[in-house]
Amino acid sequence: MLYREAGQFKTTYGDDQAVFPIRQDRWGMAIILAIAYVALPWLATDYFITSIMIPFLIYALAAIGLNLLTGYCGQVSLGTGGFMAVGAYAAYNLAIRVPELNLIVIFILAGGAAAMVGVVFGVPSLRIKGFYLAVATLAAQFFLDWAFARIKWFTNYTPSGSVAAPPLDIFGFAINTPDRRYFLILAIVTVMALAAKNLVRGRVGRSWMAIRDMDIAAEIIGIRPLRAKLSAFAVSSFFAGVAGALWAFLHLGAWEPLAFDINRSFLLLFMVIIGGLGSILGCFLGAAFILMVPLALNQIPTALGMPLSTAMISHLEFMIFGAMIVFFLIAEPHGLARLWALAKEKLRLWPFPH
Amino acid sequence: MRKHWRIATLGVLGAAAMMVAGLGEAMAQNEQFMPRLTYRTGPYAPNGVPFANGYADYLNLINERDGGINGVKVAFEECETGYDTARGVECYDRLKGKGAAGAAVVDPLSTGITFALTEKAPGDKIPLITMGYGRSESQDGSVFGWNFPLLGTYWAAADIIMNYVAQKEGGYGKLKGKKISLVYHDSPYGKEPIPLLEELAKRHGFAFTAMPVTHPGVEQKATWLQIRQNRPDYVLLWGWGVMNSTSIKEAAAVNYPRNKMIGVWWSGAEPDVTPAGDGSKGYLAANLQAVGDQFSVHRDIYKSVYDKGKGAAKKEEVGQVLYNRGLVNAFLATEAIRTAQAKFGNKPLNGEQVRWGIEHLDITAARIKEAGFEGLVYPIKLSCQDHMGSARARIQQWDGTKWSFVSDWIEADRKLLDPMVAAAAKKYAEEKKITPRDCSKEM
Amino acid sequence: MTASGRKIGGTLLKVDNISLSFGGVRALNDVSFDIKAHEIRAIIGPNGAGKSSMLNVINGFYHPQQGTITFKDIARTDIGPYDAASRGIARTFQNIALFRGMSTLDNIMTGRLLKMKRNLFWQALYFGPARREEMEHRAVVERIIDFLEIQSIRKVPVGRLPYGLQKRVELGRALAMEPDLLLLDEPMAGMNVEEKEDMCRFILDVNDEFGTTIALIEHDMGVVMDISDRVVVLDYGRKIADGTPDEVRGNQAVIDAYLGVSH
Amino acid sequence: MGFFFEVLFGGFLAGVLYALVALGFVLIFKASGVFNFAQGAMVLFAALSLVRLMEWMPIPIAMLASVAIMIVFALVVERLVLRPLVNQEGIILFMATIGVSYFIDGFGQTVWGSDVYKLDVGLPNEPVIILESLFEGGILVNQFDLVAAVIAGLLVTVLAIFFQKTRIGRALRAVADDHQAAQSVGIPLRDIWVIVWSTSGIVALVAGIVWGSALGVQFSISLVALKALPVLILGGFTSVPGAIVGGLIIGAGEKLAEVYIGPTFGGGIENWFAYMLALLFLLVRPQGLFGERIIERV
Repeated sequence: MLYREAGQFKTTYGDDQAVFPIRQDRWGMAIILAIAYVALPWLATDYFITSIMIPFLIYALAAIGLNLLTGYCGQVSLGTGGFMAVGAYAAYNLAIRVPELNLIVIFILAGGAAAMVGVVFGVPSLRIKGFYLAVATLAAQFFLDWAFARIKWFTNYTPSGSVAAPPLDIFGFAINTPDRRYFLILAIVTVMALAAKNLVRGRVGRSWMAIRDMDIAAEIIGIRPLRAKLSAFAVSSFFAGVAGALWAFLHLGAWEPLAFDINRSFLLLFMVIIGGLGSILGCFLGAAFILMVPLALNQIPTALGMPLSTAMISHLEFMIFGAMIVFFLIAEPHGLARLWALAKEKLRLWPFPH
Repeated sequence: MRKHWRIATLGVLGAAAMMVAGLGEAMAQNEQFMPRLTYRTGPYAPNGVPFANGYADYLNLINERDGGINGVKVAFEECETGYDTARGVECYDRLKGKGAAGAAVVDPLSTGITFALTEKAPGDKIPLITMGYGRSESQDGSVFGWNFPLLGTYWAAADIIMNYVAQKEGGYGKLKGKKISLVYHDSPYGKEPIPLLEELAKRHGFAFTAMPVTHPGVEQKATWLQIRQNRPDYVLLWGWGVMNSTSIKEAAAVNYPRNKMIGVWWSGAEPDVTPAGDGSKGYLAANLQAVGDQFSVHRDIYKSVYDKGKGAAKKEEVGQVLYNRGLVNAFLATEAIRTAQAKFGNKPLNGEQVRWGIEHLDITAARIKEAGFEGLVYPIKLSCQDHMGSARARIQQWDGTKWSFVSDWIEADRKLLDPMVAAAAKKYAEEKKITPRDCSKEM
Repeated sequence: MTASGRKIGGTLLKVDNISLSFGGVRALNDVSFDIKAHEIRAIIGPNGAGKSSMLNVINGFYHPQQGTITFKDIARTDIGPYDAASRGIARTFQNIALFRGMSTLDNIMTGRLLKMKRNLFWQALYFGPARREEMEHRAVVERIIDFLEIQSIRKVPVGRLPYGLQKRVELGRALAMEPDLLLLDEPMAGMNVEEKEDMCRFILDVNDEFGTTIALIEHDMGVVMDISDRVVVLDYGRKIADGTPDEVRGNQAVIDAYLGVSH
Repeated sequence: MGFFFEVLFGGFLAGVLYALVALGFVLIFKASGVFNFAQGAMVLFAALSLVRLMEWMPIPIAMLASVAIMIVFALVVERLVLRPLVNQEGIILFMATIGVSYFIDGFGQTVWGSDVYKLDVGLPNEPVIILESLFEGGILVNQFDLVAAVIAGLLVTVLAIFFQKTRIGRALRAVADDHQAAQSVGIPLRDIWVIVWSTSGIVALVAGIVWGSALGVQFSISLVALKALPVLILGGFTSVPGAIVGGLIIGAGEKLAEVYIGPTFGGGIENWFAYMLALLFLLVRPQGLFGERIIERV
């Protein structure tokens, strides 16, 4: 009964184009933000913040990047991990070579570097499509893996090739506790998720979706495929790059190219498929799902008094991921986000189903 | 129909999420907790499994035979990392706060995870024991206050192996003009020995080439063709997991003499040599401890653990190289806790107290004998400055069925290592803006 | 029915000696005709006559081996679909080419993309100029939605719409481009009588109210003869007749072509 | 000079192994338009089944049992994955096979275990020196690689005969050309899918035997799928000879690059070199060496 749009009239097109046109959704979002910004840092344990919330937010950000490319523009990429690595190493080099730079500027420039690399590897998308392109993005993944392992300049000639983030601060405010790292990430993710939402509901987003749905027709109504696809690669890689920089600086602290290997790329693709292709909300749901499965497998059987062996857990994890991918592709290609929308629709009508 | 199970799916997902969020852990209050970061799956599982089993069996032995460390039972929980850094970090964060006093000590068995945890451990005050691996410069306890590369770093390993090569050739003077190649796993782990080998090459005038092998290491044809062409006098192998057995097979395929191949102590276990069959005959590798189940600690394990059906491994795997390394690792960790208990009392200790224990660890030959490890390990003594302790290994050779030692204990040259360690540690301290501890002022 | 206040103007588009072949197959053979401003021009012919190929040449999707297209007094031989669109040519497709994953509103909004100028950065902010721009174009699109009487399906993904409505949305998308020349490829194919009448009305209204020049391919002879000003007839890639509906109706070559008399 | 040929031969022989995996991809793609990412996982699954069954039964029976397992696998995939996704876009099916790949990686290791298993079906493994008269020192080749090449050759011949001479084979080719034409041959589409998936399951088993004998049967062999992808791009997704020739080119190309160019860049380039080679090729000739040209229509 509480979830109704009756009595809410939109008087301008602006209201109608809003991110959350229904008042209850706006309230819901406000509550979620309040929990994220106030309740969690106040109530949650450090473990919850560092091991669940931080990776969740960063994964969600990277998944948004991939979703812009795959879900909105229809270009499948298996190279997201590589673009994250570009962001991470760009941030590292900026931070140690230009120490006076502000951390936020570093993150933005790191995203920019990833965007440029993304555009370079996006060029083949003009000639090739579908899984041909997916294979081409694998080339990016392998090449970038190799470059960061082999080109010593990128790692500042560290003998082991593993690099560590320098001490971080913003305007003299040290980012050294889980809560502070969490706030920084949360703020960045909030802003960027909103930016992504803005992009997809505007001109750029429509041109991406037009390319995805029918590239020939898109060209005939005046969309340049070149510009649309490359802008999708650029924006997507920018998101991935920032996510990579956050992952390296604020989550891992020290890393090597293996931290951004092909498994990361696959995991992100899974998040997007399970969460929902072409949905920003879905990226968050998908990231939460992928992160939760291993934790649930670890803890639920133990809580029920029948602990599983570690090997069994990780095999089960593979099986569940695989099965869920197939399941969602068959039953609900729009993923968890669509399930959520359906649930809301039900709620809107409840208790009068007709 | 379709809609119904959609709703059902949502319900199940929601319930699962709530369970994960709402689970508290019940843990007895008087137990010492040890997180166990293991990998029993993925490309490195064949090596991760025996190590994890050895570790688990020793902790079970302590509980079953002695009722714990001085009566404090050891509780441990395994967390699967799959050799993945992010997973390892999650495991660490999940387990570090468990138990009555938090995690006593963490042993990631992965160089990548070690690098990541090196950044986190000082904040959490949890010591990292990286026995025979980890960052080479972390031997310097004044900068790396929480890292303990016990028994030897990769620099020590490289020095020990080159020492053996020099012995065989008749002294370091004979190395001039020789060709030494390093076939390494293309990761921080494999790259670690390179600076030291380059330094040695400069000093002794041998030609050194480093040849990377991409993770996971099943593609080595080109590498070994180059070796066949260049004919180096010795090939050092710094592999892990499937890379090791592949290297030995490829060496056999290009007819490179196996007895000129020397693996680091992570490249000399049974899963590395058995897949190549007869091709492995003559292969050499360093080893930090001894092989076999003939030691008295094994008898105790059979009696107190396996006969009660609590063994982690298959019986025939007890005594294998990596199993024994797991044992030794667990032994050193529990001895450190024992040492710390002498100061802080027989109760669950926190990481900071255990660190004190590690830094004051002094395992004498007598203690080794008493614990049933005689002949298995070399005595070790640590300090605030020296986080490695002894750095000794023996070279072993595979004869097709078993390992046997072909050298006595070889000690790494600390006069060579220590200045390099100090320089690298200083660079790290500057980059991370760390003020080194003054060890002369600490007890 | 064509009698209204509009004035047929000068030549808007001229097709000169166009020949197009795929591999060895000739799709168009030396075809020439013109389209005058504000008129409704029909292209008819039996199956495989080259009608769709002709439209594809006009809007730059196919590149003819020979001949020129003169549009708004600028001659060109080889342009891409993007250029055609940006110079004012819009079209619909025989097999509907809507963006199936998007709503009616978004589909029609894509027709405005060429006229929207704000860059990525402003759009990410969705503030100030970008927001104003979006609102302006939304207003235009809403007028088209009202005009086509599809208000109720504004937010429905087009994949879920019935065929007739999809055709209407596609017309809406083309109209949103405010084209000078609108190419319609069988706008009434597969429709029932009522839907056809609606579509005829929309085409005539578009032509009447906005003065848009229309070139259409249609199989229903009744419709063609009713609404078009002039008709060009193709058969086997050649032009066989050109003139007012009445002239064409009486042309022997056309009758033969439709009856299948061999040449 | 002798060394050059040695590297070249080594590359060709490695390429043969890639081709074996690529062949499985091509079979499925040709007949069902599905880009089966799970081919690598199938190689692992087949090899694991065989090696564990060999502990219980003689080799020939274990092989038959493994073939049976792969056929059951094909039936299950057809029923649970392909049938519900019929008429979906290729890219959706591609992503679904990534799911299948993860599933059977986990399933296989749950059922069969995740250790390294030594697979010994009696393939020889002695290096031999050939052409000593031509080059100084001769050329070193491995008997094992030669046997692998012979097996691959035999497999290709058998498949070619199967495609050309049998009724089912002709039907499969018909499906590849035109789904409706295939209906008229009188074989239901579903059966054809089961047949191609079974066939490529058997190809996976052969690849698994060869790779497993070389590397030991363990998780890493599922990663060979990644080596086969550039081969496919180069050879074209629909061409059996393309898979073979592509495999040879990629194998030889990456080994030569690693040996002759690699040291300049610090080595380890073969992993991405194959992809870059394929990618450059793709930009010039998007349909691959032997693939059919794709014409787009409105």
